[in-house]
Amino acid sequence: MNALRKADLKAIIISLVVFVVLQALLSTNSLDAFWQLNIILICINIILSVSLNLINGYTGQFSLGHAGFMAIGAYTGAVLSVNFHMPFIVSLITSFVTAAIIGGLIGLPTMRLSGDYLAIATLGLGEIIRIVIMNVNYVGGAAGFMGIPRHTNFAWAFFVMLFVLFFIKNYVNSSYGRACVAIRENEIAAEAMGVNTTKYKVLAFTIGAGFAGVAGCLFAHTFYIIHPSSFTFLASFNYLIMVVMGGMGSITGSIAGAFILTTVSALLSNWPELRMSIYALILIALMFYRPQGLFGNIEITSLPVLKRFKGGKQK
Amino acid sequence: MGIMLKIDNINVYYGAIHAIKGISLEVDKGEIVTLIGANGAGKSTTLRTISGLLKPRTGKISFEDKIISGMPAHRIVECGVSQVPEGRRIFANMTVMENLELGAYIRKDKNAIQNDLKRVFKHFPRLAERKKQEAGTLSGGEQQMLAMGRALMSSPRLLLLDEPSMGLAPLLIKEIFAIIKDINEAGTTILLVEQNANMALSIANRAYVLETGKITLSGDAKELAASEEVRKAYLGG
Amino acid sequence: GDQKSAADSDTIKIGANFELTGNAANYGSSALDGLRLAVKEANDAGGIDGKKLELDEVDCKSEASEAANATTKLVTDKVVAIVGPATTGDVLAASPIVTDSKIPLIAPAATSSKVTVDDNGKVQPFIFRSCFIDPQQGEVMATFASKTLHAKTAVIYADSSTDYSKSLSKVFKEKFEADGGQVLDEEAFVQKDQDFKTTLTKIKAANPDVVFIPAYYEEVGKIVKQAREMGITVPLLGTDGWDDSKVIDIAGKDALNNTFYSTHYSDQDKDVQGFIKLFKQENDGKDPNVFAALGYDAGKMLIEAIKQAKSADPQKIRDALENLKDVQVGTGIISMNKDHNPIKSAVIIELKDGNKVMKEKIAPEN
Amino acid sequence: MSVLLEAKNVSKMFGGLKAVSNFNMTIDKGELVGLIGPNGAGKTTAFNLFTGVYQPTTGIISLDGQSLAGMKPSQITQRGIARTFQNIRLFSELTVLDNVKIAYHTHLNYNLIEAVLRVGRYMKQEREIEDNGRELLKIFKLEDKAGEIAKNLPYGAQRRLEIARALATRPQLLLLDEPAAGMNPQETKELMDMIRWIRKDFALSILLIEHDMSLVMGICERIYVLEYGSIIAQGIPDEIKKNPEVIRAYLGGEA
Amino acid sequence: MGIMDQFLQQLINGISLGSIYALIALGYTMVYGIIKLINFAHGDIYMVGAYIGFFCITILHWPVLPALVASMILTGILGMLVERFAYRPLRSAPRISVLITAIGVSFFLEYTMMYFVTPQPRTFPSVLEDAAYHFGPFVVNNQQIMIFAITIILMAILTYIVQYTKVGKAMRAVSFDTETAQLMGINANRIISVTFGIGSALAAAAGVLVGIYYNSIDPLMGIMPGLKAFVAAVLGGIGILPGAAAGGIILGIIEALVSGFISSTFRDAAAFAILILVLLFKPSGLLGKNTNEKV
Ligand SMILES: Nc1ncnc2c1ncn2[C@@H]1O[C@H](COP(=O)(O)OP(=O)(O)OP(=O)(O)O)[C@@H](O)[C@H]1O
Ligand SMILES: Nc1ncnc2c1ncn2[C@@H]1O[C@H](COP(=O)(O)OP(=O)(O)OP(=O)(O)O)[C@@H](O)[C@H]1O
Ligand SMILES: [Mg+2]
Ligand SMILES: [Mg+2]
Repeated sequence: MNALRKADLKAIIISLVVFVVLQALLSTNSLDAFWQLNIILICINIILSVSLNLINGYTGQFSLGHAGFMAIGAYTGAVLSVNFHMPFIVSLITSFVTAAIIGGLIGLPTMRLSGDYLAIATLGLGEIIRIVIMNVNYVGGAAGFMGIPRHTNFAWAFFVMLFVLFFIKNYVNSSYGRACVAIRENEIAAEAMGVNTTKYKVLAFTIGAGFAGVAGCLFAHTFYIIHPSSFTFLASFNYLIMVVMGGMGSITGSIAGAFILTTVSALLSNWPELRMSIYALILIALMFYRPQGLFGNIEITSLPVLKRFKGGKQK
Repeated sequence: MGIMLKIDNINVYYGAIHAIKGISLEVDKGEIVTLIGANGAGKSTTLRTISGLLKPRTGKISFEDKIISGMPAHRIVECGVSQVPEGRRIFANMTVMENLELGAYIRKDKNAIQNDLKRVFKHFPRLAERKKQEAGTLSGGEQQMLAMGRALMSSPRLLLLDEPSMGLAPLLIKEIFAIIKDINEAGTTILLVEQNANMALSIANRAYVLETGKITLSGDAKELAASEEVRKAYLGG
Repeated sequence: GDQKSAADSDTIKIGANFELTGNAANYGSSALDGLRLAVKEANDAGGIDGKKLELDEVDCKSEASEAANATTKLVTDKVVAIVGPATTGDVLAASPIVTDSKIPLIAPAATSSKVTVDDNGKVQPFIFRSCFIDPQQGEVMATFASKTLHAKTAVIYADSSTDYSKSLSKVFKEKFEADGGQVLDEEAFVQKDQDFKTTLTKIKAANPDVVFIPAYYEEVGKIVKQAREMGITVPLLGTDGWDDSKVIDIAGKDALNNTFYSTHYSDQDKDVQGFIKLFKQENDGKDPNVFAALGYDAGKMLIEAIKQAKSADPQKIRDALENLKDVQVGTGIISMNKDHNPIKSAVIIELKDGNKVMKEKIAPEN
Repeated sequence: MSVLLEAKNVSKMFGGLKAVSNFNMTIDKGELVGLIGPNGAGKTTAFNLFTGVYQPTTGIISLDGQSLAGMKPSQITQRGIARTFQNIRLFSELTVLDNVKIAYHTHLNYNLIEAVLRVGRYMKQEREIEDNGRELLKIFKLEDKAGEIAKNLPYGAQRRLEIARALATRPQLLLLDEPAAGMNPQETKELMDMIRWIRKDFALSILLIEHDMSLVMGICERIYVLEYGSIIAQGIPDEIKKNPEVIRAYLGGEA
Repeated sequence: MGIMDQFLQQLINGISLGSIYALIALGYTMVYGIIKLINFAHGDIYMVGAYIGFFCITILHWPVLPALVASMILTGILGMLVERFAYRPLRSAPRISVLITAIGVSFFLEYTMMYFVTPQPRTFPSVLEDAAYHFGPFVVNNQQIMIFAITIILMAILTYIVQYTKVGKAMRAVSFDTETAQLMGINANRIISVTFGIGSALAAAAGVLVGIYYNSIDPLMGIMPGLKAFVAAVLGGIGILPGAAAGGIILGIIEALVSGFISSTFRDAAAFAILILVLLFKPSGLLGKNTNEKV
C-alpha cells in the first residue's frame, strides 16, 4: 500500500550506498584532488540543473537567469560565513530563503511574459543581479569576495543534493507538480481545470531560485572566493544546456546532463586551446543524436529494463 | 476517361504507429471520389501522403502516370495536385489577396493567374469583397472559402479536400458543397475526405470506406449510401 | 599521471594556468607566450641540471571558480610551481589552493596588493609576482598628474569589471586628492565594450585637467580614439595595461599624443633589448606586450629559483623565490622584497607620434 | 426551478468589433441548453466570457446569484463551471489518466510539506483521485487507454477525454463547444446518448454549442440563436426550426 | 556644455550606437521570424564577417566596397551552411534543442576562430577618411552618419522585400505555417536557407562596418553586440523588421542617456531594467502585436 514511500526508501538506500562508495574512494585518496573537487562540482551542478528543470522543464517557463539566483545564494552565504561567522547550515538555509524571496518577487511580475520574451527578461534580471553585485564594495565588487571558509565537502554537497532531489521529485509527483506540468502543456486548459497558473508559476520560480541559491552557497564555500565572473549569462546557458541535454521534465535526465557536462568539461582541460571547439561539437552532436534530450521527459527509473528492479508501481 | 491518380499499396507510419496499412485506390479524370471513415481511420494521412507531406514506407503513388511518391511536397504541387488541408490552415497574418497570390506561387504566367483569380472570385464573391482583410479575422466559413480559393489558384488538375465542412454552420455547408460540385463541373478532379458522409456521398461519383488504415469497402457512391452496412456505421441510421 | 615524485623525474613540470578563453583570453594568452619563451630559452640552454622543463598548460576560462579548478588540476598533475593566471581576480581564486598544497605560484601581471599580502597584512607564503603593485603605479601616476602636469582636476574612467582597474582608481584618487587635486567624476565601462562616446561626452562636459584611464589595451585604444574624436584634448593617463602596440594601431598616432602611462620598462632601455629581440624572433616578428614581458619575467624568476634551490621540490623553490636577488629578467634586474613583490623601477612613457618616449623613471621604494 | 447561470446585458468588444452585444441568457439548474448561430456569431466568445477567459466590456454574469466579475478562469472553475474547447486542448504530452488527475486539482488540499514528505493527506488523497480518475475513465470507455499519451488517441477519444476531464472538476454547469465537430453521424448519435446520460447521472446543467442540427434539435430543451453577437431567437427546438429569422441567418432553405 | 547640449550630444551618440545594434538586430529578427529560433550564433556570424572583411582589406589589399561585398557573400554562405548542417536536421525537434545547438555553433565559431587568429584583437587599417563634423558643441562623425544611413536603407529594403516581393511572401508563409507553405508549392528549405543567407550577410555588413568604425575586432567581439541586438529585437517586437531597427536605436539612446545622466556603471543594468519594464507593459515588444491566443 505504501508503494510510493517504499520507492522513496529504496532510492534513499541506493543513494547511501553510492555515498559510502564514493566517500571511501575519497578518504583513501583513490581519487585525486582534481576529481575530488569535480565530484563536488557535479553535485552542485545537479542541484542547479534539477532546480532549473523545475522552472523550464516541468513548468515550461523559459528562464535564462539561473546564474543570478545562484549568485544571490553564493553572496548571501559568503557574507553570513565571513562577516557574521554563522554555521554553514545557517548560511545554506538563509541562502535558500534569500534567493527564493528575490526569485518570488521577481517572478511575480515577469511570469506574465511568455516564451522568448520571458527568456530575455530573466536573462536581463540575471545580468542586473550580477552588475549590482559587481558594484557593491561590501561584497568585494569586481575583485570578488575572498576568504570564504571551505565548508563544502563531499558529504555536504551530496546530502544537500539528495535533499533537493528528494524535494523536487516528490514535488513534481504531487498535485503541485501536476499543476506545473499542466501549465507547460496548455496554460489555457490548466486555468480551465482550476489551476491558478500565476500561483504555480511563481511557486516553481521561487523554489527553483531558492535551490539555485543553495547551490550558490555550496559553490561559494568550495573555492574560498566568489567572483561576479562566475555568474554571467553564459553560466545560465550552461545550466540550461544540462537540463536540455538530460531531457526537459526528467529529473534523472538533469542528473545525467549535469554529470556528463561537468565530466566532459573536466576531461577537456587537457586540451586547453581546443577545449571549447570540441565542447561545442559534442554539444551539437548530442543534440543531433537526442534532440529531445537523453531521457526525453521520462525518468530512467521508468524504463522497462529498470522497472523490474523497482518495487514501487510509479507511473 | 483515364486514371489520374493511382495509389498502389502504400504503408505509412508516424514513428512506430502504423497509420496506413496497404491502401490502394484510384481516381479517374473528372471524377469526384470521396473517402469516408471514422475518426482516426487515416483519411487525412492518406491525403497528406499524396501531397508529399508524409512519405510512404512502401508502395507507390502515381499521378498522370508519373510517380510522385518520394517527391518533396512543393514539387507535387507543380505536378498539378493541390490540397485544402484539414482545419483550413490559411495564412492568418496575411490578407485575403496575399493568400490567393501564394496559391499561385508556382506559376509565372500573369494573365493565366488573373483569369484564375476571376474564376475564384466568381465562385466566392465574398472573397472579392474582402480582398484586403487580414485572413485571420474572417469567419469560419469565409476561411474555408479562402482555403479552397487558394488551392484553386495553382490551377490544379486534382484537388484534395480534407473535411471542408468541419465546424461550419448548416447554411455554409450547403454552400460549400454546391461550390465543390461547380468546381468539379468546371473540370477539376476532386478527392474529397468528409465526416459528413451523407453530403459527401450525395455529390460523389465513387467512394472508398476507410477503417483503421485499411480500405474496407468501395464502389459507386449512390450504392454505398444505400448499403445497410454503411448506413449503420457512418450515416447514423 | 605518473605517480613518481616530481623531484625524481627527469623533467621538471611547471604549471601554466592562464586565461585562454573568455573575456581576458588575449591577456592570458600573451602572458603564456612570454612564459613559453622563457621555458624554451632555458631548455635550449640545456635545461636545469640536465633536466628539461615541461609546461603543463591549463585554461582558467577568465573565471574565478575555473581558475581554482584549473589550479587543482595542476596540483594533481604534480607540478612543482605554477605561473599565472594573468588577472588579479583569477590569481586570488588560485591562491588558497596553492597555499593548501604548498606549491609556489608566480602571478605575472596581478598588480593588486591583496595578491601577496592579505587584508591583515600577512604575507601569502606561496604567492609571488613579477610585476609592481597598484599602490606603486597608482601613486606614480597621481604624482605625475599633479606635479609634472600641474593638474588640479581629474576624471577617472575605469573598467568596472576588473579588480585591476578598480583598485588602481582607488589608489589614484586617494593620492591625487591628498596632493590637493580634485577628482570630479568617476565613470566606468566593462570589458569588450565598443562604444565609449556616451561617457566621454559626459567627461568632456566635466572638463577635467586630465583623465585617468587605468585599463587594458584593447579598450584603451578605442577610448583614446573616441575621446579625441569627441574633442577631449587634455592629457590622458594610463597604467601598464596600456603597454601594447595595439593601442597605437587602434587609436592612431595622432590621437595618442599627449598621453602618458606607467609601465615596467621602456623599449628604448638597453636592458630589455635582448628580450624584445628574442620574442620577435620566436613570434613571427610580433612585438611583445606587457603581459608577454611579465610572463617572461615570471618564467625567468621561476627558473632562477629552481636553479638556486638546486631541487625541484616546491618548498625549496618557494624558499629560493623568497630570497631572489639581482636576477636578470626581461624587463631589467629585480630582487624580491619581503612582501613577495619584485623591487623594480617603474617608468612613465609618453606617446609621441606613435613612439614611446621615456618621460620619467621612478626608482623602487625599497 | 432555480436559475444557475445568468447573463445580463453582456457585451464584449474586440477593438472596434462588437463580438457579443447585449447578451441575456439564463440557465436553470439541470437544464440542457443549446447555443447556435453562424460562424463568427460570438458563441465561443460567450463561453469565454462565462469562464473568465475574457472579461465582459459591460454587463454582469452571475452563477448561483453570485457575480463572476473579475474572476480568473481558475476561480470560476472552482465555483463550478467547466468547459471543453472548440479546438481540443488536452495536456497532449501527458497520459490520459494524468489529464484527468489534473482536473481534480481544486479538490485536493494537502500542503507542500505533506506532498514532499508524502505523509498524511497526501497518500490518502492521491489514492482517491487515482481511483476516481480510473472510475471516470471507465464511464467514458477510456479505461484501457489510461496509460496512453493523450495526443496519440483518436480524435473521438480525445473529445471524450476532454469531457471526462471537465467533469472531474465536479462542475454544476458544463459548457461544451462543438463536441460533435469532426464526428461522423454515427459517432454523433453515440455522443448524444452520452450527453443525455451525463446530465442525468452527474446532475448538472449543460450549455452546448453545435453546428450539427441533428444533435442540437435532438437533445436540447431550449435553444438560443446568436447572430452578429446578438440573440435573434430563443425557444424550444420546434419553434427555432420554424423561425424564419433563424432559417435566413443560419439554417438555410430546409432545416 | 549645458545640460541641453549634452542631452542632444547624447542623443546623437545613442542613435549612432543604436544603429549598430539595429543593423545586427535586423538579421537576428529575420532569422527569428522564419524559424522562431533565437540564433545565438548570430553575433558570431557577425564576428566572422568582420574577419573576412579584415582579411580582404589587409591581406588582399582590396578597397572597402569589394571587401564588404565579399564578406557579405561569404558570410551569407556560411550562414546557409550553418543552417543546412546544424539547424535543418533538427527541423522537427523541440525548439529548445535547436537553441542549444545554436549556442554550440556560437562557441564553435568563437573558439575555432580564436584558435586560428589568436585571441589578440586585430586592427583595421583606417580605410575610410575619418571626418568629424562639429556643429557648435556637437560632434558627428561621417562613419556614424554612414552606419545610420545604411541601417535605415537596409531596413527599408528588407521591409520591402518581405512585404511585397514573392520571396518575401513565401518567407512569411513559411514562417507562419511551414507545412501549408509547402502545399502552395513553396520550397520551404530553400526559403529558410535564403533567409539565413540574407540575415548572415547583414551581420557581415555590420561586422565590417563596426570593424572600420571602432578599428578593432577580436574573436569574442560578437558576444555582447549579439546579446544587445537580441535585446533590441525583443524590445521592438521580435520578428518585426522595423521593430528591430527601432528597438536597436531606442536601446542605444537608453544606454547613452543612462551613462550620460545617471551612471555609466549601471548602464547595462539600466538598459535591461528598461527592457523588462517595457515588456511588462507591452509583453510582445514595442511594435509587436499582442497576439493573445484565441481560445
Ligand atoms: N502527427 C501524428 N503523430 C502520430 N500519430 C498520428 C499523427 N497524426 C495522425 N496520427 C494517427 O494516425 C491515425 C490516422 O490519423 P488521421 O489524421 O489520418 O485520421 P483521419 O481519418 O483524418 O481522422 P479525422 O476524422 O479525425 O480527421 C490516427 O490513429 C492518428 O492518431
Ligand atoms: N481574441 C479575439 N480578438 C479579436 N477578435 C476576436 C477574438 N475572439 C473572437 N473574436 C471575433 O469575435 C467574433 C466571434 O467569434 P467566436 O469565436 O465567438 O465565434 P463563434 O460563434 O464561436 O464561431 P464558430 O462557429 O465559427 O466557432 C469573430 O468575428 C471573431 O473573429
Ligand atoms: Mg482528418
Ligand atoms: Mg466557436
